[in-house]
Amino acid sequence: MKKVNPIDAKFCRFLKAKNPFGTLEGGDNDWYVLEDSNTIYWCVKSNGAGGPDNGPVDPRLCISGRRCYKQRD
Amino acid sequence: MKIDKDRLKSNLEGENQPEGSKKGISRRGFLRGAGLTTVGTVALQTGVLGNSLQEASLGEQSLGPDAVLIKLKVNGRLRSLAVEPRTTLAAALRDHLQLTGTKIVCDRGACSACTVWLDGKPVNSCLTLAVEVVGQEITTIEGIGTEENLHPVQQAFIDHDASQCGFCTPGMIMTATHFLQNHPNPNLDEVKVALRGNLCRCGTQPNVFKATLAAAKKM
Amino acid sequence: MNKFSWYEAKSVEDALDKVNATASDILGKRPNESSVIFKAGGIDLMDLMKEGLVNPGTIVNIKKIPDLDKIEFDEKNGLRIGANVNLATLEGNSLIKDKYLALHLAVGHAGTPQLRNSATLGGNLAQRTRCWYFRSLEHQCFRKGSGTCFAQKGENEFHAIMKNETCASVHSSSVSTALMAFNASVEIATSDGKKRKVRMEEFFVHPEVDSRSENILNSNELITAVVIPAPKAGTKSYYIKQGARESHDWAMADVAVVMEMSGSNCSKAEVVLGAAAPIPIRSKEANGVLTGKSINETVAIAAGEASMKGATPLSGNAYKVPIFKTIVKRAILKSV
Amino acid sequence: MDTKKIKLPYGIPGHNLGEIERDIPVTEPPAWPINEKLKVVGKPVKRYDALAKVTGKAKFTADMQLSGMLYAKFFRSNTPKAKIKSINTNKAKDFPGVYAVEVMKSDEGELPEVKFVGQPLAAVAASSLAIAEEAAKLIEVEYDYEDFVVDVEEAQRSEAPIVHAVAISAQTDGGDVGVTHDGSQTNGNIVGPSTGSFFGGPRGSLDEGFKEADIIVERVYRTQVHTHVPLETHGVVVDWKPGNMTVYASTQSTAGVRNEMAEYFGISKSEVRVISEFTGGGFGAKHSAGVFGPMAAKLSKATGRPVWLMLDRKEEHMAEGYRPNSIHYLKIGAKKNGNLTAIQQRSHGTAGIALGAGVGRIAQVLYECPNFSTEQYDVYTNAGPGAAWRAPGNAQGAFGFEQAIDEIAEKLGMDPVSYRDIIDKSEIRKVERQQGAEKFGWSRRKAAGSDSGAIKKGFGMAQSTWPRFVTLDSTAEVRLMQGGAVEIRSSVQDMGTGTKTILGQVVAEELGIPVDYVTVLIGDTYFPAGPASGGSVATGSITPPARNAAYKAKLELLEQVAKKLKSDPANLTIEDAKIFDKTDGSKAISFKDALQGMRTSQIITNASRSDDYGGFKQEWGLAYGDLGSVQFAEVTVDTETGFVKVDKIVAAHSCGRPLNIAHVKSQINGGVIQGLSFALYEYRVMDKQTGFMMNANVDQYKLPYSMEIPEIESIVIEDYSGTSSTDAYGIGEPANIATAVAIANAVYNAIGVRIYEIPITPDKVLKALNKI
Repeated sequence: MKKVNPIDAKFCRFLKAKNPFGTLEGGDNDWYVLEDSNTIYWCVKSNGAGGPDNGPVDPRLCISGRRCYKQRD
Repeated sequence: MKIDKDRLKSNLEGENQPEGSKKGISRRGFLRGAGLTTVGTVALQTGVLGNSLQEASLGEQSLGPDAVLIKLKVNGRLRSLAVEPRTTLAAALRDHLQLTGTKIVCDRGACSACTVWLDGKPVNSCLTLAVEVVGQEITTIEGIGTEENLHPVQQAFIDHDASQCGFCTPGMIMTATHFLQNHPNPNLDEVKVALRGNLCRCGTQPNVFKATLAAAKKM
Repeated sequence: MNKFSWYEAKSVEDALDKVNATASDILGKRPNESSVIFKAGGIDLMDLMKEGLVNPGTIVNIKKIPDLDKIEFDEKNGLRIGANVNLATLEGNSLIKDKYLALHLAVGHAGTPQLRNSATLGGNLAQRTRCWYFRSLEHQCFRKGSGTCFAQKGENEFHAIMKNETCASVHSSSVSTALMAFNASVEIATSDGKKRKVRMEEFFVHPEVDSRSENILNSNELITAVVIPAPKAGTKSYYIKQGARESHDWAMADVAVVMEMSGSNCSKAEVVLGAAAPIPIRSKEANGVLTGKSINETVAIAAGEASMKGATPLSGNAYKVPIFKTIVKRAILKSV
Repeated sequence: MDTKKIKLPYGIPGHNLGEIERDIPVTEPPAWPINEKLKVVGKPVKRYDALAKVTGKAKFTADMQLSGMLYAKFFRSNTPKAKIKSINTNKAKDFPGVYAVEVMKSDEGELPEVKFVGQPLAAVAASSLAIAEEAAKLIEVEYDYEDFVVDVEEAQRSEAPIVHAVAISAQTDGGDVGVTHDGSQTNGNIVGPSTGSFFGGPRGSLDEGFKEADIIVERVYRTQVHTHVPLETHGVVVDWKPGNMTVYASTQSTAGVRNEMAEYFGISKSEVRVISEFTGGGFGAKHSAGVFGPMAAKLSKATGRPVWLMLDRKEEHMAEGYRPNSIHYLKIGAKKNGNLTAIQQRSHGTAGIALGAGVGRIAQVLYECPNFSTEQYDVYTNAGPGAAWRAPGNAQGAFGFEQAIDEIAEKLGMDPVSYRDIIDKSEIRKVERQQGAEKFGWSRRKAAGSDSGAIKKGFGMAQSTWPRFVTLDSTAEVRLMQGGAVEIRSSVQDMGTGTKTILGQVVAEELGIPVDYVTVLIGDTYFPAGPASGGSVATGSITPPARNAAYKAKLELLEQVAKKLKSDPANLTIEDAKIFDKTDGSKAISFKDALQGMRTSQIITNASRSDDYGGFKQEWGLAYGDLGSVQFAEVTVDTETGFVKVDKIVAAHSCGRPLNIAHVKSQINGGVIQGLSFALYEYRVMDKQTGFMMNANVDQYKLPYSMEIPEIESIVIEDYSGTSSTDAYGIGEPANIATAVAIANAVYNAIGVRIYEIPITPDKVLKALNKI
């Protein structure tokens, strides 16, 4: 488990996650992902596990350059 | 899975089979509304379709399919409401009479969350139509006891922490209360048999059993 | 549910005059204003309608028809149970408990206490299978009159292990398992004002005979009663239902055993299996093992074995075979 | 921040209770003694909302009825994989009683690709639910059908249809689908491996570990897809007035839903208010705004009316989450003295179109082992997305791991309890084993399969751990008002856990007043943001701020009272709703009178969760220490029919300082019963031919009812760690981890054959006994 700086990871602003320990990541909160395979991810925009571009919602893929990517403020 | 797209399509979309494949179907023309005696058709506007309402009186033979006015005796009070024949008792209680203590969980008679009493007997209000219970006594969780004057079963549920999320609680109480009225001094096994149709997902049943056994002593 | 009209039938004749279809006739069809069907307790019908499988134009309520809710018994004619008698009433009837224990037990294990207050005996017999493919609007299966049986190659753990070549559904009425063991007949009113009486095995229809209907009822017919012969002296019976749960559940396997005994000797046996085939079936093999024998554990085990002769389990339900063998054995031993 | 030193209770009463000195923030109150010495906290105070629940007056989201409200219904896919050629909503729009129809589309207008049966594609808002349902059926879709896969093993084959087949183009790192930004490659539907868990990655050397081992157990364990089935389905009622969207939500996280709705629509959080007074169960699945949240909001905006959008049972089953399944390979080595030398773990599981199927943690942390490695793979299938389910990954992981440990014990000729005494370093579990074994009557246990006759008894046990998680993003406000009202406010919600009541207890204890003086206002984002109810974080996160805010309010009040009584505020105390001077008992005033005499009509204070006492920083929500549990199971196995019945469970648990013993025990009952059901009854039936869930109801999806409920005895052990002003933690997930495997171990003890897959249905038992 490690803390990931969302700016470095360039996660899409609409990527959200719920960790096993109950906290929601993305939006208000920092990211603590990548080495935890119990985390459920979803896209706020498509409200599901498929992105608006129909690709998978995955922190490894929901990054800068993807068609539906939106930068965080 | 490799799919046979044509088969899938026909499985999923094809729906009508040849008519009259069965023997002996009586094709006597059925006149809609035949025998209908429109006693006091009232021109009430509903929020639904704005149709005029047919008022159902006892002994009325034909109703609907549009909304009709019926009177239901709920918790000792006669209530007037406009329902379609397809309106379930659960929907009538919840949506029309704002008696939302009756819960809908499975909507198929398998969880008993919608239990109400019909002439004193527990039934699934989700599988009962409002039009078919005109003239019968309907009792809901709201008619069991009041906040000021709780039924002993309700009090026992509070005392024994017999609800977690609380969504199954009204159905549990309706079932347990009826059971205790007919089995004044039950044992644990009998309580379990009585409650075998009531689903609880929080896993609060052990306390429901305790509460029911405790209430038995106070009824 | 689609919109429908409502008609309160005042008599059997009145009801038969109105109705023009069975639920099976309109199964899977789009809402049709001209279709008229019966409803009694409505437990099964409401389910079918909520799933969108049955969309009638008018429902004829037969529940308030007088005289269909009587239970009568005399030694000559036996037991006559009106079609509108609900299962809770049956369960509470002490005569049935004394003379027809297997029926009492079967009724007591049907549905939930709540459902038994609404469900009628007639409706219980006329209910459709709980096969999950049948109950799914999107699966046009064999029992709906088209396509193939999805259960054959699909998910079939609760399906038939006998007579399952065309359709592997099982009939869901566990009450009928007991009724068949008591050699009950179904009394049916027809539209010409007459009545006909058919034995249970004729009442149920195997999918090979009629893929869409599970019973012989025509659209202009109505069950009015179930008649059971008076039990001969020395008759013993028992019923066991095995569901995935002990709480309310559909039968994974159920069995009713009725034996005429003189002393410890069985002079006549009726072993009926439910949830084994698309319709309840009488096990001639088990009956053969029991008849003329003194009933003990060895004989009971042999009858259990015999009851599964010719079983053709599917990919996911071979486990039902040992369960049937066991509950047949246990029901035999419990009944004596 | 300025700190002060205080002494706090530390350890287990009756075992090793002592004190520990910690630096704590100066603004925080002095330590509470152990529960025995407290008046309200720890006691079985009755649920604040019990009266509303037993009278049917509790208004859940599904019960909301607002003026002019419309009812909405989704139209969902009935095929598991397809592109949508066209979608026609005209007939639905024209249907009498319909007010609006919305189609699921991206901001750019793209239609979604269908990836599972039950995927929402559009929704209808109408004047009644019946009309909305009828109209939704009139929506027509033309699909371009594609091959699909729903089985976790089939999905791993190289020729399997690809679930997420859409190419992700223009990825800056040059990747296409299947290539991740860190360069690792995905293989078809297989994603991973993840080689870490909450506490770091692999350690030591497996080769050396296994070389050292005297015995090795190597097995594959399987767990099923387990749906949540909260009795109240997912859903919302949204009333979107200009500048103000009110969302009534059945949720575990009001603040989370608020944030998502604001983000989705690009509006200020201040414009969104989320209210959840009652939530009819969640169990991990109800954290997000879902598809239904934004959809209901769009329909509300389009019609200018409030919109009710609750799912039905079938939708809930197909689309709103489940515990992913697992195929869990374990190889464990041990020395003759019992010490573990190596643990190798590999798992595959499917959360459908989503991620999150790992099971690694329990094997990694429960016992010390110098050599460990894990590979956890997610497998995409054409099924709805999984969701967190009470101890995500842990219940699945424990099912394999604690059976393997039992097997090692047997190979070593040791009793399972005694063996764990050797390998388990946890002090709390040691006490739980002792007390649990005694209460259970563990000494009755005989050799596996030694019961004669067809009906056999069996006894088993298993252990678990859950971290103490908290979230610092937890704030509570306390108000003291003239007239006597005392309020605690937070957005935290109560989905049946008892959060409302424990907040009242904490405030009452701190203020020295009866619990019925305190009004608890929660489940509303107009109040300060509280934590989500998940991960067992709520209690440990929000009760310290509640106490601290009450403490601050008390100090302000006593300051004012001191002037009146001409006392030093430091000498004032409150007991039994009376404020008095400890040095001069004649100087006294009742709490209510004191409130009446306040300078302003109210005192308002708030506090947020601080880092744990002693300088333990909440790096990512992890407090230090763990929550241990030991459960014992007694089963009866009918070897002729294969049916297993659980007769009794003894569950020994810790949750720091228990705040309400009745609620803790209720939650343990819940965790145990859900675990029992996981072990024996429930599983999702997916049809491989058509991709449908065949048992998306509650009669064929086998949930336990009254007859399946065993006798449950719980032992709750106080375990003080001096980490916060309440030192309390949750019990939700800990209660759910060990049950299934304890039952599996008991089944083995009964029949002498191990069963490596749950649910342990009759067919598995009969197969294990070679009867089929």
